[in-house]
Amino acid sequence: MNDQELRDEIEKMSNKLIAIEQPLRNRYFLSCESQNAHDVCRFLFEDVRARFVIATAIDSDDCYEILYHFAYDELGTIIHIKAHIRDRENPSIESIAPFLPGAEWIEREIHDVMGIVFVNHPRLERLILADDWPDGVYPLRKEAKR
Amino acid sequence: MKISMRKPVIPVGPVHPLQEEMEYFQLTIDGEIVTDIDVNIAYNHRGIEEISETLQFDQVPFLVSRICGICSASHPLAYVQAVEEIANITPPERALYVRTIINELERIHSHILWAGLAGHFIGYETVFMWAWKYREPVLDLLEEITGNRNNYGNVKIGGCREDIKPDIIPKLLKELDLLEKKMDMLTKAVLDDPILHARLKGVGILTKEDAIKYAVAGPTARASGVPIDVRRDDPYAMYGALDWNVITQEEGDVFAKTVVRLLETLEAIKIIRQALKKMPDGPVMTEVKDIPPGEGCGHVEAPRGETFHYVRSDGGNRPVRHKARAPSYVNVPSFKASCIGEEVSDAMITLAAVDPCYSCTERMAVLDSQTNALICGFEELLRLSREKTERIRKGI
Amino acid sequence: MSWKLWSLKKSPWVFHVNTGACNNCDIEVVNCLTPKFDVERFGIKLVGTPRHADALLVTGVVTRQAAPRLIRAYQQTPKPCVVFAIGACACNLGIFRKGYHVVGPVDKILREVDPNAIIAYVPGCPPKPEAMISGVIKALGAI
Amino acid sequence: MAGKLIIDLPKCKKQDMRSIQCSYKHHPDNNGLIVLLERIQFALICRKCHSAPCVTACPMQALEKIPVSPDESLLHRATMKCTGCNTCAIACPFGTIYTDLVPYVNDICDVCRGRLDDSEKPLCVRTCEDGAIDYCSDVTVENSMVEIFEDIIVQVPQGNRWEPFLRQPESAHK
Amino acid sequence: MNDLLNNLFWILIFPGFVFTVTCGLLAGWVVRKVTALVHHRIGPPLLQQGYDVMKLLGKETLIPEAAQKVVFIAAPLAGMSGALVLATLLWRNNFATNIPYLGDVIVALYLMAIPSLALILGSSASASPHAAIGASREIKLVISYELALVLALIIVIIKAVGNSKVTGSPLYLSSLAAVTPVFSISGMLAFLVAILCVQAKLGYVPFDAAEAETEIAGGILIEYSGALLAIWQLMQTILLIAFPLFLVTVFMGGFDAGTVSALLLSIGKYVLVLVLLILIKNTNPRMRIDQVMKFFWYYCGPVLGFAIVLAMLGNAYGLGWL
Amino acid sequence: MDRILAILVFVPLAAGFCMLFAPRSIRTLLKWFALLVSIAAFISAIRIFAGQADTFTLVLPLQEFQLDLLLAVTDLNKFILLFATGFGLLIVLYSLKINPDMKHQNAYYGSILMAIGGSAGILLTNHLLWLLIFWEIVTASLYLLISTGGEKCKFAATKSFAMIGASDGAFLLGLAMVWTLSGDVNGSGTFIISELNIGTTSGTGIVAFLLLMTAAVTKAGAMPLHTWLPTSGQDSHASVMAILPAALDKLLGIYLLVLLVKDIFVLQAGALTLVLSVIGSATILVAVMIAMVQHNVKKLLSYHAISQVGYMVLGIATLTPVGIAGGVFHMLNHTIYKCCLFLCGGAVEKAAGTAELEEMGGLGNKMPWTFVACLIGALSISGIPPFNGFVSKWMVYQGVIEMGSEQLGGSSLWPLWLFSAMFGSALTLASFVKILHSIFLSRRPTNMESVREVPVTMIVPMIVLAFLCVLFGVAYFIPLDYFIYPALQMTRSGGEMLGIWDSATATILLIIGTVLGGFILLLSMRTKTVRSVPTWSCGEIQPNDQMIIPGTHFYKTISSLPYLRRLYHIQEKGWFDPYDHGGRIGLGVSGFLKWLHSGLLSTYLTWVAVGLLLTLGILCQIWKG
Ligand code: SF4
Ligand code: SF4
Ligand code: SF4
Ligand code: SF4
Ligand code: SF4
Ligand code: SF4
Ligand code: SF4
Ligand code: SF4
Repeated sequence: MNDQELRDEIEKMSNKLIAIEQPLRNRYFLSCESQNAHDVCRFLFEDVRARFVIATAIDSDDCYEILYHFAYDELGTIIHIKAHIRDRENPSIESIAPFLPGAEWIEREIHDVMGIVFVNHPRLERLILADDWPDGVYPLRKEAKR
Repeated sequence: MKISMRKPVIPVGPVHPLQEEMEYFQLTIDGEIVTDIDVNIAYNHRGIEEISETLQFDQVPFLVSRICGICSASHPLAYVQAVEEIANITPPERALYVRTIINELERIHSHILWAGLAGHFIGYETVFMWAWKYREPVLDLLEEITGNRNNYGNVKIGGCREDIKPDIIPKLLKELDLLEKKMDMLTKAVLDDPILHARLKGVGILTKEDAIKYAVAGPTARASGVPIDVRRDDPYAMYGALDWNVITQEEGDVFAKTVVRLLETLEAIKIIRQALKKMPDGPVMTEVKDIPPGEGCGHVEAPRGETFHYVRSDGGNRPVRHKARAPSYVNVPSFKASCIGEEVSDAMITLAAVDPCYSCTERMAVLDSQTNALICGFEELLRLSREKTERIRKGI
Repeated sequence: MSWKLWSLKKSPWVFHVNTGACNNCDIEVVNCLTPKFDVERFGIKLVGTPRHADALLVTGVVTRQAAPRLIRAYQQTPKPCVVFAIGACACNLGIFRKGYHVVGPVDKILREVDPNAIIAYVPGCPPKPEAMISGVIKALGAI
Repeated sequence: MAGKLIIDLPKCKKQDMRSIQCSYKHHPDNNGLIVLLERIQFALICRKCHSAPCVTACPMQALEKIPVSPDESLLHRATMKCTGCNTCAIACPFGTIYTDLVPYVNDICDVCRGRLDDSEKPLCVRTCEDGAIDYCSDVTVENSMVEIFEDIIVQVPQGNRWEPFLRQPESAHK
Repeated sequence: MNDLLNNLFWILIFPGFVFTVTCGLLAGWVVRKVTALVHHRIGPPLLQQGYDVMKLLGKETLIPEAAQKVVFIAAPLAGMSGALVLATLLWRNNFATNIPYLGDVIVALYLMAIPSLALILGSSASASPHAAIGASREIKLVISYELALVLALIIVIIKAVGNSKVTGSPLYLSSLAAVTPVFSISGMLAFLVAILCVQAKLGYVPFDAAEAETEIAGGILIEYSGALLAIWQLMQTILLIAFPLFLVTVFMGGFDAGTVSALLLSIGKYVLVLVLLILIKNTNPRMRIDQVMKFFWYYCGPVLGFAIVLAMLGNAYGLGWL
Repeated sequence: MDRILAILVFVPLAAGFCMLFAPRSIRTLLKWFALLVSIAAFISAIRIFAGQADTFTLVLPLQEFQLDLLLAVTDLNKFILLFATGFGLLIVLYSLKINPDMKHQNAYYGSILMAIGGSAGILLTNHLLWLLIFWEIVTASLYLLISTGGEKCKFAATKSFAMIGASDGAFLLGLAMVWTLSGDVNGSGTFIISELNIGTTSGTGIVAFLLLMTAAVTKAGAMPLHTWLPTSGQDSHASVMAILPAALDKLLGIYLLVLLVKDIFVLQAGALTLVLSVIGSATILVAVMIAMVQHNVKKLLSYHAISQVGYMVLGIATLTPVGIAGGVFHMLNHTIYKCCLFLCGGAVEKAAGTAELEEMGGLGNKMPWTFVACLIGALSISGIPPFNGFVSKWMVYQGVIEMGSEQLGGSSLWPLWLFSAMFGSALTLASFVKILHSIFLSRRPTNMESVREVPVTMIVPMIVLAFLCVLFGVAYFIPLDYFIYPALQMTRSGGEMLGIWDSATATILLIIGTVLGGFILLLSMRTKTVRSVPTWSCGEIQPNDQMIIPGTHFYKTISSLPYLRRLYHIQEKGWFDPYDHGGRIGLGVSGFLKWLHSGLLSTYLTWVAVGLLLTLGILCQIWKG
């Protein structure tokens, strides 16, 4: 696949995406709503055969953002998918771990530090926080600091 | 026959000689066979991500080099590349060469370290001792170049802190020659030892499918036939301009991982030689004034695999969000695919084979400029010890 | 000097406890065993269980999860035992001071359970193996 | 409800800006006002000396005069270079740069966008003792006010040195 | 009464406790020193082993709450006394060859099992899962090498049975010493395998799966500390003398201290065995326990079976060298 | 006329028989009655051993059939008798508290008494036919005893009976041939043991020997007709196993074998000893390998009961004095420690409520006496010096070596026998390590916290037996001089040993060594505190039950080794079990027997009666013809 074909592949999903940005030849930023993220990731992993790198959760202005970072190694391209979770009270998103076991840990971790619930996660238990860490305190949420 | 409900479990860790770090593998066993594995990595969680957001961009490299001491060149480099991507900075070429060389030196020492530890884990003390002996000169070189044996802190946004001084270069080349000879010998010795074959071949196999599913990286992936290497796929520093090979193996067992690592060491020596030859003169720093708002990512092929950093900036001089993913974070969960069904002893070496270091499965750190401020000197140490001994003696 | 302390000085067996270090200190601890530094010259030996240990080499900040384990390891070490806080992190938290998951430096955690704990400090990030060796030797010499 | 932040420079005693609290999203330990004040000072109060002593004095070459018009240039502090040594503060003969104004860590004010409930005022407004900061959704920009950023309006002291800026508020934008 | 006093002297002073432990500490130092040299290290000082034991004796002793305390404490004692009796038996039968003392070679073989058994019971009493794994490995180790050791011993017995030089019973250690089986093909094979067995008995790499520090954190000894650990160390120290001595006695013509030259030769034999042990220890990785079993059962077993056939043929046709 | 002999045989028999039909109302008294009878039997045995009786003849009306019952005391049977009755007494004592409301109390105590009487009969009679009759009585009582375990034992009981019954058939056939063979020599056949002296050169002689041997070794439990033992071992009560398969059956089977080898037949080294040696060695190794992987205490012990028979058979097969003495001594030792072990197993089962190894652990603190007894038993059976098992095994080894050294070239397979004997010992050790670990050491599962030591009447038998283990090991010349050598018409110098084992001195030295260690320990602990700490599990706290590694995990490595895996696999499927084969080959004999043995007492008794009549009838026919 060359760069153009990759772009085409990505554009196949444009109905699920809010925006596609390509600041550099090999960097893509795709934004989508949380309910579409699972499908987009699945498409990238199974059809485009991109490699999952990691996910990042950000407590953003008015929403939680989850960034899924995928790499398309053939072209050295990194594709970031920004999923916006607008519900700040009960943030939740569909888990991608069932088809991508490599994402199991990071989702658990995000659950730990951000309190985002991953629906259908095989095992949403505490991963990186201490056993005696109080429930309901999410250190990476900005409220936690106040 | 009644089937017992109890599932015996062997705890490996958190304080276990297999690991240099705190992590907890819970091996459920049946006889000597591992039937399940659970990993707990909370021990090393230092809350780095959260603290990192309170740090200046320029301080973060020192911090991320302490995510883990072994990849202490790769993490900062990946971070710095991410920031450079945001600010659209291109460091001078010489700096890129310096980064390449330091990263490859790191790869060499890390791979040798692993080979030694692997020997240690399977009770082959001689390999351990010899490998670590060969590693020492590399550390000395690093110390001479950067000022520290580990945690070099040599990358800065926009270049490098320390240049490789010309008078070091001949010494570097000489040590590399010596090292190459020794590594050749070690590689041959390891690859030909029948007992090592018996101990490592066919052990802890991670199939290609599993490797893709668990999204593993680095030698772990390359040993399973997944030919990914950031240095080639998305060339950073000067890797694009140098001539070297990506080592892959198909078997996915511990032996394949060993082979990959040992051969990569030799490749690394090759890379350094070329880089030293091609390195142009010039400065190693560009001026960096502000970091505009934006986001960017950088990834680097650390000894254990791809190190990935994502940074978001708001235009201030601190990152808004900094995510770091170290290779072990994806390599470790693959134990579920490679360890189950192995003998306990094999499981141990399989755990060791991805060269996990948990420090990095928990990422991001804060830099505190007063790192060394409160440390007691030897005088203090002596005094404290004396006092305590007095007390003990009274207690006896 | 009692023969017990004297022989303790002659053959300190150390057990390595990582409580949240960055690996560097740990690697350097292991490095002490290797040909260049060879601590066996001083009778120092790295052992696999705190039961056999005379000294605990603690590296790294003490994280919230690790603190009880460190205490457990300390309590399960036969006394007399010397605790070495290896590295800036273990001595005073170093770079990780503000971490929300960090509960304190080694001495603070241990003094809570045993005010009489003997704790020696080896600074550095990471301390050089030479520094560790001389630290251990000097601390034991002081006993 | 997007409002505007009004900073009343004459009222500001400029002594204990650090006591104001700020609720900036991404860096909760932030004090966004300081950076705003810095920019206001550089834009409105600085005398724009030709041979600026502050620029020459800075050991890190962090200060720079950035031309904004043929005859005007604005002082700019590169956040990645300044180490907060305060040499510049001593060097400025007009006291434009206060020690508090050159923070090591540079903070951002986002005017609390998206974080305020109706009728709630930003934290800085609530914690400023002298009432030098205010927050209103609709302000009429008076003569003595400078709209220095999109959402930030500065009430300047009486005088005329900064009058040119009253007319060209946009110039403060970078 | 006199008998008892004699025995008391033999077991406590010479050639028992004091003598063997002294020699053993030295041998232990040799092991560590040579290992260090192989590693390009300097190694510990001469008295290091002694310091270690002394230090341990001075330390606090910890006993796990869930342990079977009596067994936990008694096991090292039993192990050490077994080792001690073994050493005394071997020494006495070598020094005073005319009066067989205490037991024959089969007795020696079974006495050799007592230390391992004590280790197993002690570790399994310590209520730690690692120790349990260690115990299970140790016992598997025992049955693995026991097969080879028994076969090797049978070869020796065959040799003794067919040897005309043997005057007393072919089972006496002194008569075996007269046979010197290493000077024959089958005997050599048996000797080589027996060295491996001793390697395993001493818990040296590649047969140290039971202690495997990096896998099961010290395995069998994980819970032992202080004085109890010291007793184990003493036991190992004694065994370090006893096991090679067994090989010297059974395969290499015995330890003769009659004249100075004979003494030197005997020490030479012992050192040879020791050096072989150290070399094997340092040139191999630890084997997995099932590999150990396969090695002893499926490789050593048939080889020794072949050796037995050779030895029987040798006896039948009077060919001593077979 | 020493009536005491008859009393010893018939009083327990009669008492036992009556007890079978005792009315429900007096059943609680039965055990005391049984205790009385067994004490009486034991006392009589002591008196007999002390030489107070010689012979007893019961003249039966059927003169021409030579069916007079002659009970004669020999050096061989008198000491076996002593132990047989002794075991009976201990078991009855042990049983007193074991299961107060056992449903089949009458059958249980009745058949124990019958077994005692029957064995006394077997031992004392010198008439083969009577021997057969008593033999059948013991078989029957075994059947009854096993069935007392209730429903779940039915299969086991049937299986045991079918297999032993089949071997009894062989016995019968062998007897017939003996009759004819002895007729060849003396003109008319005879069943009087002392008059028999049959050569094993002729084909029939060999067949006869093999048939009788089959009966003997099946009773003793050697391979290949051994499988009744583990099956019954798993289901029935441990005390049942202790008295019959572990003690009496061994004594009787080996007794018969010794008779066969020494008295009835004239055996030369050759094919027959080869067969015996093969059986012996194969039994040792195969049974112990199977034993190692068992999960159930009693089943494991049963396989050891099989394995140990191998030593006895092997010892006797050497035909050397020291070998035979070793074999017989091993029989004695085996009964002692195996009985002890079974009793320990029973005690543990009673206390812990299970016999599965996986479910137990850490009971050593809770049941110290049982533990000590079991430890000693385990060390004995594994042949660890200075316990008794070592001595007799050691003698067997010497027998084998002597056989080898005497017959250079002739029996060149002796290294093989020696190997299996010596290696079997190591494997035995391995499986007992597993038992000790799983039951007494290890960690205690949370649900075992309430386990208590068993009552004293159960402890006493175990401790007595354990004491005997130590005694016979440390002072092994006592049993040899008083029991074994006289029985085999040997003297200490006659049965001269190849090796040397100064057990007493060694024991003293071992004690000195331990004391020395203890002294060192005390010295160093004088000033230091000993601290109790939790188990070190690498810093993490784990639930107690997860930290238990049961002994059943120990040998999974072995059962998954190449080759052995296949072996274990086919063993699991019952390939080594002739009984199953019998079943598989169609409704053959065993199927028929299964059908007959519906488990109802009355049916069974009828069957026994019919069988006996038939036997007699056939025999009469042979006589006449
Ligand atoms: S993988 Fe992680 S822990 Fe390991 S060396 Fe690299 S950064 Fe450090
Ligand atoms: S203390 Fe300062 S000079 Fe020393 S190493 Fe650290 S940064 Fe460098
Ligand atoms: S002191 Fe430095 S090297 Fe040591 S653990 Fe801490 S950060 Fe790492
Ligand atoms: S409190 Fe208000 S008036 Fe006072 S110095 Fe601060 S901003 Fe100015
Ligand atoms: S505070 Fe910053 S701008 Fe001012 S002199 Fe110092 S470095 Fe320069
Ligand atoms: S406070 Fe910091 S910036 Fe200022 S002079 Fe000191 S080191 Fe430099
Ligand atoms: S010296 Fe003061 S007034 Fe002059 S340019 Fe600098 S800040 Fe402005
Ligand atoms: S408006 Fe909000 S962000 Fe800005 S200074 Fe005030 S509190 Fe901070």
